Amino acid sequence: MDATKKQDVRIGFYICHCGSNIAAMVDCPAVARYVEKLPGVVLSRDYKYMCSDPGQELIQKDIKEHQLDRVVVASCSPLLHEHTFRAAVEAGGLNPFFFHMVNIREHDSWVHTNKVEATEKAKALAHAAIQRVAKHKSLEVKKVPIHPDVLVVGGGIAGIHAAMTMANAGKKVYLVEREPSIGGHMAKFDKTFPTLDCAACILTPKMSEVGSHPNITLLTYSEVAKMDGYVGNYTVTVKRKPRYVIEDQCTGCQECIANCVYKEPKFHDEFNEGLGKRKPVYIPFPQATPQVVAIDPKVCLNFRNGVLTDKCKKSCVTACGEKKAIDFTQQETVQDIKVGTIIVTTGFKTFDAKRVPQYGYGKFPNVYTALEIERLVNASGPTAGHVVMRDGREPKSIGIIHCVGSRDKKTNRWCSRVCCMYSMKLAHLLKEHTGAEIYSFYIDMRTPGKGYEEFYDKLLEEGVHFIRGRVGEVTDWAMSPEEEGKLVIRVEDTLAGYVRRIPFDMVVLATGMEPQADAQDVRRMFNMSCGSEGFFLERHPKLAPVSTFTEGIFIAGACQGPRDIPDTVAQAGAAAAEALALIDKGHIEQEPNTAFILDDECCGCKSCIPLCPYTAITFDESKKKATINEALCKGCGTCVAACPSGSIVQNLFDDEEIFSEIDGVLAHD
Amino acid sequence: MEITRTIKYEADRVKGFGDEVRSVPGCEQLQSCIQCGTCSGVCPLSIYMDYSPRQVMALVRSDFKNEVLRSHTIWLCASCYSCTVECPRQIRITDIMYELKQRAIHEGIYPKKFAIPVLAKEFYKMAYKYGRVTENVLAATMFLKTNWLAALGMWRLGLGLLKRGRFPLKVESIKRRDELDRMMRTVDRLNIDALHDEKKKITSHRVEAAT
Amino acid sequence: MTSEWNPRLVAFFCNWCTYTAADLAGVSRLKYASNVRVIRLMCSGRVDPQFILDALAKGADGVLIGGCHPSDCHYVEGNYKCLRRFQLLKRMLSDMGIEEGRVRLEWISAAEGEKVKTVINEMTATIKQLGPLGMPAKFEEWDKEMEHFAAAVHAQEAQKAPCAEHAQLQETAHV
Amino acid sequence: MTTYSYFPGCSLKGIGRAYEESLLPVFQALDVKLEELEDWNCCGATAYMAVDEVKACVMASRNLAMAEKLGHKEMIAPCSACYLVLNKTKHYLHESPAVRGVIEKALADVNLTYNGNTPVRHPLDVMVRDIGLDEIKKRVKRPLTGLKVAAYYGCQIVRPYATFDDQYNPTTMDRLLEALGCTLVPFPLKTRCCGASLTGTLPEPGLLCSKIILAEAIKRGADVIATVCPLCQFNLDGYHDKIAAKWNDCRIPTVYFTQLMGLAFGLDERQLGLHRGFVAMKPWSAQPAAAAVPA
Repeated sequence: MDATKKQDVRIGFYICHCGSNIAAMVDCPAVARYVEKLPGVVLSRDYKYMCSDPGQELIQKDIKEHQLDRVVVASCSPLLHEHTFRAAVEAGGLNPFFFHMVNIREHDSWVHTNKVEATEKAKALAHAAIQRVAKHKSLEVKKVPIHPDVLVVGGGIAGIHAAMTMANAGKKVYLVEREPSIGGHMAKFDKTFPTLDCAACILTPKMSEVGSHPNITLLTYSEVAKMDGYVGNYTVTVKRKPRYVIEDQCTGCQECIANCVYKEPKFHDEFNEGLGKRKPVYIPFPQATPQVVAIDPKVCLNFRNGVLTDKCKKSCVTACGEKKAIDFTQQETVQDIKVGTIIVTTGFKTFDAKRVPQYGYGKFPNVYTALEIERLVNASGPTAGHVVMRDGREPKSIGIIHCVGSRDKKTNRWCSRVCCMYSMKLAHLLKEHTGAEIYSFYIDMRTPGKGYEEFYDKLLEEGVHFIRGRVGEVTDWAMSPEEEGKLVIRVEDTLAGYVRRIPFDMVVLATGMEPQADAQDVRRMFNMSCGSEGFFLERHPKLAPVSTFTEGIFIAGACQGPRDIPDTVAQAGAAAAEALALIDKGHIEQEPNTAFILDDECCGCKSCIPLCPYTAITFDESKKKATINEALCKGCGTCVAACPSGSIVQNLFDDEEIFSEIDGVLAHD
Repeated sequence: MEITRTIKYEADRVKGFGDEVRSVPGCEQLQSCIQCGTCSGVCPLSIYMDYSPRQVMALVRSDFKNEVLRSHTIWLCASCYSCTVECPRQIRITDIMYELKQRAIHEGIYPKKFAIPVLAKEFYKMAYKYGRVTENVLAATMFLKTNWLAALGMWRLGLGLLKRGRFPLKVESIKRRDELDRMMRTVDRLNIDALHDEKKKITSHRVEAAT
Repeated sequence: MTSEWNPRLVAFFCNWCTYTAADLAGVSRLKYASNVRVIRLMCSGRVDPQFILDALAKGADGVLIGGCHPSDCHYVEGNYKCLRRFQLLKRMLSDMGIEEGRVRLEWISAAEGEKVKTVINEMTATIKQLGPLGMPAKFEEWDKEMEHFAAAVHAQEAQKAPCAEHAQLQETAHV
Repeated sequence: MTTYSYFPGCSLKGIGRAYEESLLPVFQALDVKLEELEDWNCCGATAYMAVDEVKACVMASRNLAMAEKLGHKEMIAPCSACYLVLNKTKHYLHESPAVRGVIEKALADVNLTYNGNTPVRHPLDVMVRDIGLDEIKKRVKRPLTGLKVAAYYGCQIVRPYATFDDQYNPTTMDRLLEALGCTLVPFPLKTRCCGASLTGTLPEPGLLCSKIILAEAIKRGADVIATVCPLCQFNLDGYHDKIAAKWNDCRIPTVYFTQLMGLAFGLDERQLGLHRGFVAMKPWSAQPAAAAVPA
């Protein structure tokens, strides 16, 4: 009681049951009773759902009726609801920073199994919060203006949709794409499931809209090299690779391609998964955006090992004529862009089927990946839609193997979500194109989507054979005459209960989705996190699925996890909306956890200055003291911990607050 | 044709059997089986099995002890380890098969006159006794114990081996048999499986009760 | 409650990686020892060695610091700064006779809920073996020793020294 | 001169005599000394594991402990089953402290200790990775030019511990045989099971396993199958009559890779135990000496 008077604070404490999430493992009333007796506490309650409206109103009412000047809520993680309760405290008429939150759900009730121990832990944590909150100070939220421009990284369907949404809302968008054209994986697909509308028909109009939209600056064949700054004010360095063609001067007439010294295309065509050939000067695919050619210095005769030799007669330049679009002297350039928000839509990589050697990809020419089949059935693909195998034959029997590089602890343990559906789509298309007998080998058929199960029904009716069993191996040796010269799949038909050997002309591997090879670099660059499988981590799996832990940076599409086109587009729209919400507010509210220097105590030793990664600390020569630029400080507190004279203070995390918290967690036995 | 009832009742299960197998080091992963059939798909002997390896996993997990220990499958496993390396859940199926073989021999409920368990036991005895194994003597013992008629069919092979000097007529043995003997007795004394054996006894009673 | 002695662990987790990982452990319903008390900081760079000493002095049997993996720090390199300080502190702790396993620095990313569990369980097991640290009691003991010592000096001096000097000495002993 | 401990295993003293008879002179020709483990016992073997795993481990660990005592850095085990069981025991002792405790006590009774040292290696691995193909090429006096070989590895040196080669498509033996001048036929069944002990116990399933391998080797145009394991050799070589009676005749000689090495090194065929096979390889010495000794 004495302490109450001395500290002169009036703390209200609330412990949340969270239904049974907390109450099942923590004796909430007991904690409330324990806290009630602590110095400074004038009121201590337990309540079923603190985050609900009545819960928040309870706090507001108590602040007024009991003249509370400090509030502590013990409930879930502050990363989830700190904001909610600060707002409630503010609505109750207090400074929102006279509040502290205790995490007794994620850090207590959910991770422990002994109710007595969990309750004791909750008491200790609550005790610490009570001691800490008494030391809290009134703080002002810092408002900084937000730059209205947006950067979208990755020009697949997610990036295209996000960029279009933002641009249509009147924002200036930079869309950066690594390849010479936007379109991503979707541009390679033939049809889309379950509606079977053609991918190009729905994608290419969007692509050309992006290309001509006045609010979109399209930077293809470019990569983000660096990001600096903070939410609202990012500076991004974009590296523009030389395509040896001046974009503004190329009209896409493709005369250069026709007149290349190579009369026949003979180089690996990335867009067609190597099934077709292209020339050193090429346009990736007919509807590429921008309609600008690129020159591949690795194979162009005018280069040797990528170095310009000028040895070719350059018939392409002649063909280009007056347009003068070809420039062999082009160098890599860098460009700085200022934006307020960033949407990362870098997509996925398909699993390398060679990592599952027992299926013979790369060894048997007639084993294909699903993406190769997409090109093979595509009317604008390398065979103009005729399904012929690498040996020139048309397949009479085709086996499709699901889950290649998915649900397998030796490669990728996750389900790639799209393979069941696209395998069925390919089964349908292959049957349509070839009339072949088609077998689909699956572990579990996953069709959770609108119209997906109906699509499965349709395939069953079409007479595609579905066999439940993960294929053991694909081999080329025969046990019987009908297997001669065929690829043989050995599998247990788990539903019929027999091990079977089935001969096929063609085998298709439904490869799964993986994070991009450079996902870790991208993650570091944008200050994001990755989940254990390597996809970018969302801020909250349910409530903040397109946000990241870095304010102002959003993610959408398959860079966050395997997903299909409808989900990707929905997510891209969501990310755009989140970014818009931030921009249209006009300013960012920053957590006032910055540090400042106590002038009287600073001895001018300068030890803090090199520690700051944001160069927020400078030395004031006239005063012989360090000063911190509040606008640059991000509130890590590294300088605070290092100051030998203890003259730096971090708001919200000052020494006094933390020491009292330490004292508090140990005060209770 | 004889029609038999194939339904299984709760009484057909030996509850706890699955858990018991899973508690053996190396068999823990059993629980994560997704019944994909990869093991059967790669097993070179699955074509002769009464239950496929996948089914064995399911049966063990569901406590169908009698069915599993009586099955031919566990004895057809030639330990080629294909299933173990291919299993997408990294279940050490070969080791589980060994565990099941041990249990079957221990409880004596393997198919009688079935050569494989006999070979395993004779091998064990011979190695235990002499420290080494002389294959042809072992084979002869095995055939005499299971199917002496089959032994007659083997005379040609034996003769061939004899002619080629690959048929040692004396039983190989190590010099310090006593050493091995002492070590084995220590193991028996320590009997780390004491508890295990207790369990096995209890469950075997249950098997008897169930049969 | 079990009669067995349970160590008390204070943990300082950075907001972005380890605290989030601990949240993930919760969301995944992983189970770990209940004797850890987490204090959230924005960055492991904020961990002042005094926090650690203070925690030990106030009765913690061990201290765990959790930060982002090298090159993953939300504040670029606060975790390196923390590591540097930690190395120095370790030497000091060993001079004080505090065993190595009692104070640990771990890099735990936001995705590694599982690691939160294993580290906390490992540390609990280690410290259980080491037994209570009992710094508060030690401090008391040291205080008593000092008092004894002071008293002894006092008594000695009192016997032979004149009063003025005595007063002066008493003052020194109290400093 | 490098010395390895040598664990022959029971088969190499019986049905697999030819393996030892060729292995020892080949190593000698390569200036590598093998010191046979004194009073070694049965490895513990797979059949043993089916009865009592702990006791099988005791048997294996006596050998491992004696090898440690002998003091050479590594031990060679030519039989695939021994190789696997010894390695598996090492893993097992490492994984399970309880079993290790028991076994340490049992070893202590006979004044032995096991510290987890002394890796167990397969001779194929030692030949290619330690001695090296260059060194082997230097010893080739009569290259086996024109001899078409199917390299058959069997199961247990690549599964479950693929320590020195790819488990799907091992190539160590292919490279070794190529160095001897052989032509390797593409052989998809390199690591398929030969039937192991089933050939003796349950003839049909076991023999079918062998038959598949034999038939495929013939189909791929091989003159001879090269193997690394006494049981594989026995299964592929010993049951031709039965296989012919059951299915069709699949006669093709199956030899140890060390026998081919011996031939290429110009060692006496009789000494290499080639006469011990059921289906004999055509005497190589009778063939016209092909390309001369590589300079």
